Order: sequence, then C-alpha cells, then structure tokens
Amino acid sequence: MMEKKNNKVSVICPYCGAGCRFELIVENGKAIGIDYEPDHPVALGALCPKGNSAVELLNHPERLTFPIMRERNGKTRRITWDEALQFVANKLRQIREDFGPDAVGFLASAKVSNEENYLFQKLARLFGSPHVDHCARLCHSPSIVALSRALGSGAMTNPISDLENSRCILIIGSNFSENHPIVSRWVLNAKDRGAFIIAVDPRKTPTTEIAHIHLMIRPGTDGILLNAIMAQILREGLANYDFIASRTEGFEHLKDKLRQIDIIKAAKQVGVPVGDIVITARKYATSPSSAIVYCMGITQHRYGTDYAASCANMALLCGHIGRSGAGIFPLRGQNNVQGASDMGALAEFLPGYVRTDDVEKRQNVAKLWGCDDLPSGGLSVTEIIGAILDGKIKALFVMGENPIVSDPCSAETEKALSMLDLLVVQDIFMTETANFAHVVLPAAMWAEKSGSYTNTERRVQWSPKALNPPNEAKSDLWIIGNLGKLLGLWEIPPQPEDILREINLAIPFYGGITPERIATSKEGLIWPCLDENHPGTSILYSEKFHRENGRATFVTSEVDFEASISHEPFSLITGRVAVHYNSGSITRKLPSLLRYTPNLELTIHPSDASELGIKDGSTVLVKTAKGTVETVAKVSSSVRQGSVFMPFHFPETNRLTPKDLDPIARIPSFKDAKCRLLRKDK
Amino acid sequence: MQSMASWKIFINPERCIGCHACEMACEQTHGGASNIKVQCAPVFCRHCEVPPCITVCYRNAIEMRNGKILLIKDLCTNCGICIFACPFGAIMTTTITRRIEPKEKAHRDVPLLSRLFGGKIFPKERQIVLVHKCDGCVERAEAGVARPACAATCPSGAIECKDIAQASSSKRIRTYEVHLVTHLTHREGTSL
Amino acid sequence: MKGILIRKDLCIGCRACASACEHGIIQIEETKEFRKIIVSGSCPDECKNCKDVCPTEAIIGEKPTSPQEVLFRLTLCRRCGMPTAPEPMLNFISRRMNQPLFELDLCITCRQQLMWEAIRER
Amino acid sequence: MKEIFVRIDRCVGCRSCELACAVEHSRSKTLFGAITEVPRPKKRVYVEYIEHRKVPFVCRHCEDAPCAKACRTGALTQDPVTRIVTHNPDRCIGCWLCVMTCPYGMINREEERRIAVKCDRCPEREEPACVSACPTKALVFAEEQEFTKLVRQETLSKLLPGYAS
Repeated sequence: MMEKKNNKVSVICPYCGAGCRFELIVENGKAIGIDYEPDHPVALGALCPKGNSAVELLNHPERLTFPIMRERNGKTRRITWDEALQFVANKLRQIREDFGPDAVGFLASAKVSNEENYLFQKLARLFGSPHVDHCARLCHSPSIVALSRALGSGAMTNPISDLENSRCILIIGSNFSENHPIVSRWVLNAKDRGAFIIAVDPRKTPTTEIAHIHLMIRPGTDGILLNAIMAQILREGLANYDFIASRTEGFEHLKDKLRQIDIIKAAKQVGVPVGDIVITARKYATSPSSAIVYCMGITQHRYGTDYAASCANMALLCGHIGRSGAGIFPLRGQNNVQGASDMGALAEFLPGYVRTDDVEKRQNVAKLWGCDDLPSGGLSVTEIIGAILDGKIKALFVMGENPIVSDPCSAETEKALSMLDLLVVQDIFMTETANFAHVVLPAAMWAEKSGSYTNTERRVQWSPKALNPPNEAKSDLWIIGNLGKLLGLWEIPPQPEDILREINLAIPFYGGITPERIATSKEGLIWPCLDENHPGTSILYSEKFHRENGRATFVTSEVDFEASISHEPFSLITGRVAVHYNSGSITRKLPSLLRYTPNLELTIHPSDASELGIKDGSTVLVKTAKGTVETVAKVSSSVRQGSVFMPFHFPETNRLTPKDLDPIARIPSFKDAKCRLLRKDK
Repeated sequence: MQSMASWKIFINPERCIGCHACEMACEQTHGGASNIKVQCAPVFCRHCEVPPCITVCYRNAIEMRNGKILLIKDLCTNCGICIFACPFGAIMTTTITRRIEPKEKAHRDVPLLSRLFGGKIFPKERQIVLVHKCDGCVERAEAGVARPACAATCPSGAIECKDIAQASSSKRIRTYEVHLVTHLTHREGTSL
Repeated sequence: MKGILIRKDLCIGCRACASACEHGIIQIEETKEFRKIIVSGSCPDECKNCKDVCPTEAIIGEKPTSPQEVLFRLTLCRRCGMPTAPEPMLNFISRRMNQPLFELDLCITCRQQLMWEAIRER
Repeated sequence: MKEIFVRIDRCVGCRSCELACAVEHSRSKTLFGAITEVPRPKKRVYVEYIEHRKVPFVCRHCEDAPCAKACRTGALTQDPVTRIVTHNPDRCIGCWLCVMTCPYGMINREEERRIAVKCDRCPEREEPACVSACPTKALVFAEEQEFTKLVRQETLSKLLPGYAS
C-alpha cells in the first residue's frame, strides 16, 4: 500500500458532521487506500469505521454511471446527458406553464458541497418555486429555530475539541459513541482530567457507559427533566445572576414558570431518582465550565423546538456559554448539513438565514441574483409530500436524498412519489426513491469533485477533487449548472470557486472564507469570518450574542409537557448504529460494514419479552397506526421496560414512524412513536 | 529516542467504544485479513517480551525484531499450534480457497464414487486455514509513519503508542490531579 | 506410484500437512467435536512437502492399504463448550513450554474475552 | 490487616524510600552491593514532582486487584487472606496488561529480564523498607484504625493551640 509513485490527496470524510480529514491514496485514477492525518484539529487524524470504508465506497460496482429514463410501462433505458437534461428542462417548463412555478418541489442534499447547495436553491428560487428543503428539516431544524431565536445563530457554539476543557458535560439525547465516534475522544480526555459526565438517554449505549451517572429517562420526557433541573438550580440559588443580568433578557418569565415545578412529581414522570436530578443540577451549575451535548434525542420530538430552547435556557441560566469548555453542542448528522442550512436550502430561509418573509432583506438577495423578488412561503419536506398527495405539487427534483427511507411513514411517501408527473432523482446509487423516478441522473461522489463543506463546528473546509467519476457520472454542480442554462436562468454553468466568491458576498459571516484561503489549508476556517484577514471565530458569543441588542433571551415554552407522556403499550425509539449511516443506502451496500449489523433487529427488555413469549431471535410483528413490520427480536436490558429500539438504517423502520410535526420547526416527531408488539409464531 | 522495545502499542480498555474502526483499518493495511478482534476492547498481539508463541513454534517461523513479534510467512506452515500457545488468542486464522493446478499423476481416490468414476476425481480447489497476527505495522514504520494504523484510526483514543514508564507516570500524575488534590486542600485548609 | 501413510501414534492433529499439500490429497474435515484428517489418492514420487512440515515426522512414505483417516476428538473449551484443538496438540504445546503458563483448554474467543473482562464487564 | 498509608503533606521528596526499596529488592541487600548487581535492582515506590508538591505513590494492593485479574499467565497472584499481590518472574511474559489496567501506574518494567516489577510489601521484613526509610514519617505502616487515630491526634494538635489561647 505504500508505493511511492501514487499521489495522496487530502479529502474530507463524506459521512457524519464531524468533518474528519484523511488522505486518499490514488493510483492511476483509482482509489486504493487511505492514510491518516495526525495533525488535523477535529480528530487528530482518527476515523470511525465508516470513514475507513471510503475506498470500498468509491470503487463500488453498483454505482450509477449513466442517465436512465423510466418509460410509462416501467421499463428503463439508458439515455445520453443532453437527452436527459433537455427532457427535464422541457417537462419543468411545461409544468410551470400548466400549474404555476409552485407546483414544483426541490429537495437539496446535506451530502453535497456548499457551492452545489447554493446553486441548487438559487435554481429553484429563480425558477419561481418557493419549495426548497433538505433533510436538516428531519434533524436539527428545531436547533436552528430555537437557538437562533435565543442566541442569534443555530450552530454549535464551540469546536468539538473544546469539550476537552469542560469540567462537566451533560449529554442529552446523543449517542455520539456510535454516531460521531471521534467526539468520544474529547469527552474521554475531559473525563480523564476529572470532568463529571452525565448522560440522559432512554437506552444504555456506549455513550452512557462513559458517563458517571446515566439518567435512563422514559422516552419523550426530556422537556420535563430539563425544566426540573433548571428549577432545582434556581431553588438552590446556583444560577449565575450577574451573567443573567448583564447578558440576557426575559428571565422573569422563565423564573415564574420554573417556580411552579414540583421536582418530586417531575422525577416520577421522568422515571429517574430525584437524587440524580439534584446531582445533575449541582454538578452542571457549580462546575467552572459545563457543556451540553445534544442530538436527535432532543430535536426529533413533537416539542423538539421547546426542548432545544430548554437546553439554551439552561446554558444561559448558569452562564455556561461563550467560554472555553462552556457552550451548547448540537451535533449535526451529515457532512454538510450545517453548510446546506447556511446556504439557505431551507423553506423559510435564504442564504445567511435571511427569512423569506422578511421582504426587505429578501429583495437585497434578489438584487444580487439579478431579479426583483423571490418567492416565499415554501413547504418543508414532509409538507411537500402532503402537497403532492393533495395534487398541489406535480414535479419533484430530488438531489442526493432518499425520502422513502428517511421520511416518516414511507407508505404515504411512496404513494405520493408514484402520483408525480415528473420525479427526477440525482444520486450515486439506485436508491429506493430512485426506483420511482422518471429520470435518474448519476452523480459524482465527494472525492470526485471539488467543493467546500461546513462541519458541525462551523469549520468550512475545502475538499479537492482526487479522481474522476466513473464513466458518465457527473458532479452535481455540472448537472445543476447545465440544467439552469437550459432553463435560461444563467448563461454559463459556474465553477465551484466562482460560486464561493458569490457566497462571500451573499453571506456576511462567510465573507472572509475565500477559495484562496481555504483551498490550501487543511484546517479550513470557522465562520463567522467577516473579511479577508479575519482568523475565524472558534468560540461564539464570547462578548455579545448575535441579536439586535447583543443580549440572549430566555425562550419560555407555554406547552404543558406532561401532555406528551402517554402510557400506550410500547414507545418505539428509532436511532442509529455505529457502522451504518442515516438511510443506510450507502452503508448497507458495503460488505465490510454490513457484516457487523447485517439486518434489522428490534431490541426489547427481558421482562417485556418474557411477557409476550418472545425469545432472542424470534420474529416479531411491530404494529403502529402507520404500518406493520416484521423483524427479528433481540432481548437486552439496554432499553427500558415498556420501550423498544429499532435502527432507522433499514427501509422498514420508517414505515412505522408517525407524521405529526413540531408546530414551529415542522420536524416530524420520530422519537414519539408508539407501537404494539405481537409474537409471530412460525 | 528510547529503544523501540520500550515503545509499546498501549491500550486503554475503558476507552473502547466498540466501533470496529481498528479492525477495518487493520484489514485495509494488511490486504483483507484483520489481525484485530474487538471483544469489549481490541484484542491483538501484545508483542510480549518473553513470548510463548516463539518457544512453541517448531519451525522458528516467529521472530522478535526490535520489539515486534513477526510471523515469517515463508517459514510458517499454517499448522496452528501457536494459536493455542498465545494466552490472549491474538493469533488469528482466515480460511481461504486456493486453486489446485492438476498434475497428471496426482489424483484423489474417493471410495464412495470409485465404482462410478473409476475411483479418481481431480479436485479444483482446496481450503487452507491461514495463520496471521499483528506485525505492529512494521511496513508503515519503515515508511516513516510512526503510529500503526489501528492507533492512528482509533476515534476514542483507546489504542495509543506509549512508553511503559511514561504511561505509568502519567497515570500517577492523573491520580494526583483528579483524586488527591481535593483531599489535600481539605487537610491543609489551603485552596489550590 | 508411492503414497503416504500417517502414523496414528505420532500425529498430533495439526494442519501443517493439509496446508502444505498442493495436490489436495490431504484434506481436513472438522465438526463440533471431531477433526478428521483424510488421505486419499497417491502423489508424485518427488513431492515430499508434507514430510518436511510435519512437526512430529509422523508421515512415512509407504503405500497405504486404502484411503486413510486419522480421527481426533477435540477438547471442548472449559468456559463455553466450543471446540478448541486435539488433545495431542495441546500436549505438544505444554511439552514445548516446559510448564503450561495458563489453561490450554480455553477456546480463542474465550481467551480474547477474558483478556479484557477483568476490567470491563460489558 | 496492616496497610501502607501516605501522608502527602509530610513528603519532602528526598526519595530515600525509592532507594531503600531498590536496595531491599537486590540480592546483596546492601547499598554498595546493589549498585554493581546485574540485573540492576528496580524501585517499586515512586515519588512524583507535580507543580510545587512532592507526592509518594505506593502500590495499594487493591481489594480485587485489577492487575491480578488481568494477568493471564498467573504471574501476578493475590493472596486471598493478606490481599497482597505478588509477582512470579518465571511466569511473566512481558505483555504489560497489568501496566495498562493498573489505575495508579504502580507497575514498572525491568529492562534486563523484560518482566514486570511491583511492590510485594517486603514479606521478610517486619516493616516495609520504604516506611522505615522515610525520614519524615510520610509513609505509615499501620492498621486502618491506628492510622485514623493518628490523623485525629494530628488534627487535634493543630486545633488545640488556637482553642487554648
């Protein structure tokens, strides 16, 4: 593996949001191995199992290599690029004439580069359709809404490596040992230095094993727990009153609400001993610098936005923000979900988090793009599926997404996709969604095109092109650029560097992240980076918050969280596994990863299992309002009594999940699913 | 630079998160067969300084070269005796199938079928159980990369390269900093 | 055409000869409790790969009467009951190690689990 | 059972305990004999200089010693009654599992024989060598109750003058 004549190209890992970097060893146009970069700030060169499978992914035999057209009768035939793009352009123009521009939906992707997402949402909005969204809706849209309202921006406040300096780390709703493995290094370093680690998770996971105390809460009671902890902090007078006085507002409202909370009752509802809540409150409040690390366990709920807001409230209450080791760490799932949200590939946001209903700022962006106004009132991913079913949306352009597996209630999604007049899917594999597509466009992978990616700690890194895509596959930028040309939106398809310069103009906090600065540097720049010689800011809010008056605000939710507890037979928790990635459309195709978790398993508590007569390995029928799935049972005490766990990397899981949305962030409440179990005797 | 012998591949077992990244990295660096098996922490050759596997190997196919225990492929007969001499089960096996070039004289009598096929069939391939073990990434070390692939890729820092004495003293210092400091301040009444 | 004969008293049931025999004449079949070394057919005169590799020189160059089988009962692991290795092989190991340092009748997976189990009862 | 207790604030960092320990574990058991011996005798007690403080570390002979449990070849065995962990050099294969699992870093390496060395609490001596060598009585070899009584008396002697005046 160590021959001298091949060349090593330093690329970003295409999987999770950590943004690790490694060297891809390329020999005459083919990836043959990887090497590690011990001086990269994110993870000192470490890679998780998924990162190590990069070569196998690049050389995968089943990759899409030429455009495919599906006829009316379902037969598919190979077509050329001109034919494909021409057909899509004509069909889109024709649908726009017949039903108007907002009859077309656009799904961007959190796995493509910033430039491609920027151009994609620009194409959609110049075409006239307000419906641009991507899967950040399904993961951290509550964080974007809640944190930007409370603090001014929805991103992580400190870099991941800064967790090493925390003296107390509260991990709530995150299983980073499996989903962001490199985070565990920094948390373990903190633990070695004497930090106190608290884990809140309805399941026992490798992450909760790191913690000193594990609050095994009843699923869906995160909000009650957070309020109880804050109430205890207030009752013991451990809040940081001068921080509250000098840098926040709206504290009175929260104080009155927290006064009424009876911590004993709350502990009973949450299902953890009161002592643990008191210890958590004291340790978090009294430690010199505390961090809150959270992920899907907080956001994918009916009240996800309120739970995320409670995390912000808790940090503000004790002043644990804006310092080394103190901050809020929402861990993003995909390698460029932070970048895609920054680029405005969201229904209610234009690039730089300009709200689409803010007419005055919207017109500035329109002026930049050379038109007078831009559409607003776009629908989110799940609402688009609903609109298709009502016949309002006729065409859908999907880039690098697999809604059938990642969206809730797949039966509805399948029905909707089959009703469309035009479904275009641009992906690297023939995914479940691509099977329904009229036109399938082969895309290049991350290492076969150059572009910038923003990881979860707001670090924008450039990933150069290491090798050419397999025969006819093209980079997403080439596809969108040429489609836009055919639609008459711009003359020449732009290069990544030109788009990045346009991004520097359009988004103030990307102002200084120019191609010249990041193309050669391995660490990249952490936004906000306002101009050419701005070094980037690794820790946010050290002086003031990104709000008009520079003060953060407490967001008190009027919602009665008790209502969210329901005592139906089983609560179904969906989540991730170390070796698989999101919809699994990539990792399920890689034998070196599939062998560790080959098939879907339902984890059930031993006493529930014996009650239903289920043994290890027996087949089980899982029933919810949305569907029924048959799977294999695994008996383990890693779940609470009365709850079961299923990883969502397999197509069956999201057949079961409910569709009711969080009212504000419109995120489906994956984690509030309820189900019934039946033993299926052979 | 301390001698290579004292530079050990050091495992902090309580840091292992069971993610199998080391197995995958080892597999890629050694052409498809991983020398690591993750149980509740990674298991691979400890490169012992008084190795039982060397004493057991009747063909001296296992050799200690500057701190690393290496299995010499062309001397090794894949007999599998050393596998049961290793107290940790760190010597591993992979079953491969290898083609047989038909030689005119060599044949296999198969009693059952002897009447039907005149008693001779010529098998096309055969199963071999290959014996392999961790070589401390000697190839990487010679190419100037100090750390073995598993230590380089381990996301949680469970596998590291440390000198024994340095590892022990860092543990002592950490014990002091984490546990003894608070004890001391109470006894003396001084706050550090 | 001469064949080979495995002396049952000397053979310890390792896999050296099966791996060395390029013509596939020596095959090994393994079940949960038995390992069977099957010698069938005759091999070219000049080939003596198996004789070179055999740790106990148990292979001699005489014409066997009929296809030969050597059967070994596999000792079962003390901790989990899975098969480990033939009895003579374990004796060969303890002989060469003058006094056994540890229990030989543990299978590989158990040894690996016991390596770290002292610290982490996961 | 008698244990070695450490009064950290009394340690002046003179390292005579380390010297005494090495001499005790040499063949000649005399300082001048020990210097010329091969294998060079190794200390089992360690004084660390951290910030401005000197801290002596002695093996605690833990109740369920992780090192004894981790040792796969029976080199480190714990006496069920006295709880003392002793090391048998012939069985040690130098795999260093004990070094990795000991939370306090009390096991060291002897280069010549490439085996582990650790404190065995001087079985032949009535009082361990390091305790008798310590000039400031930072190391105390006593029963638990005796030591806690000693601590009470010491604290009382500090409090009394203030109280009496």
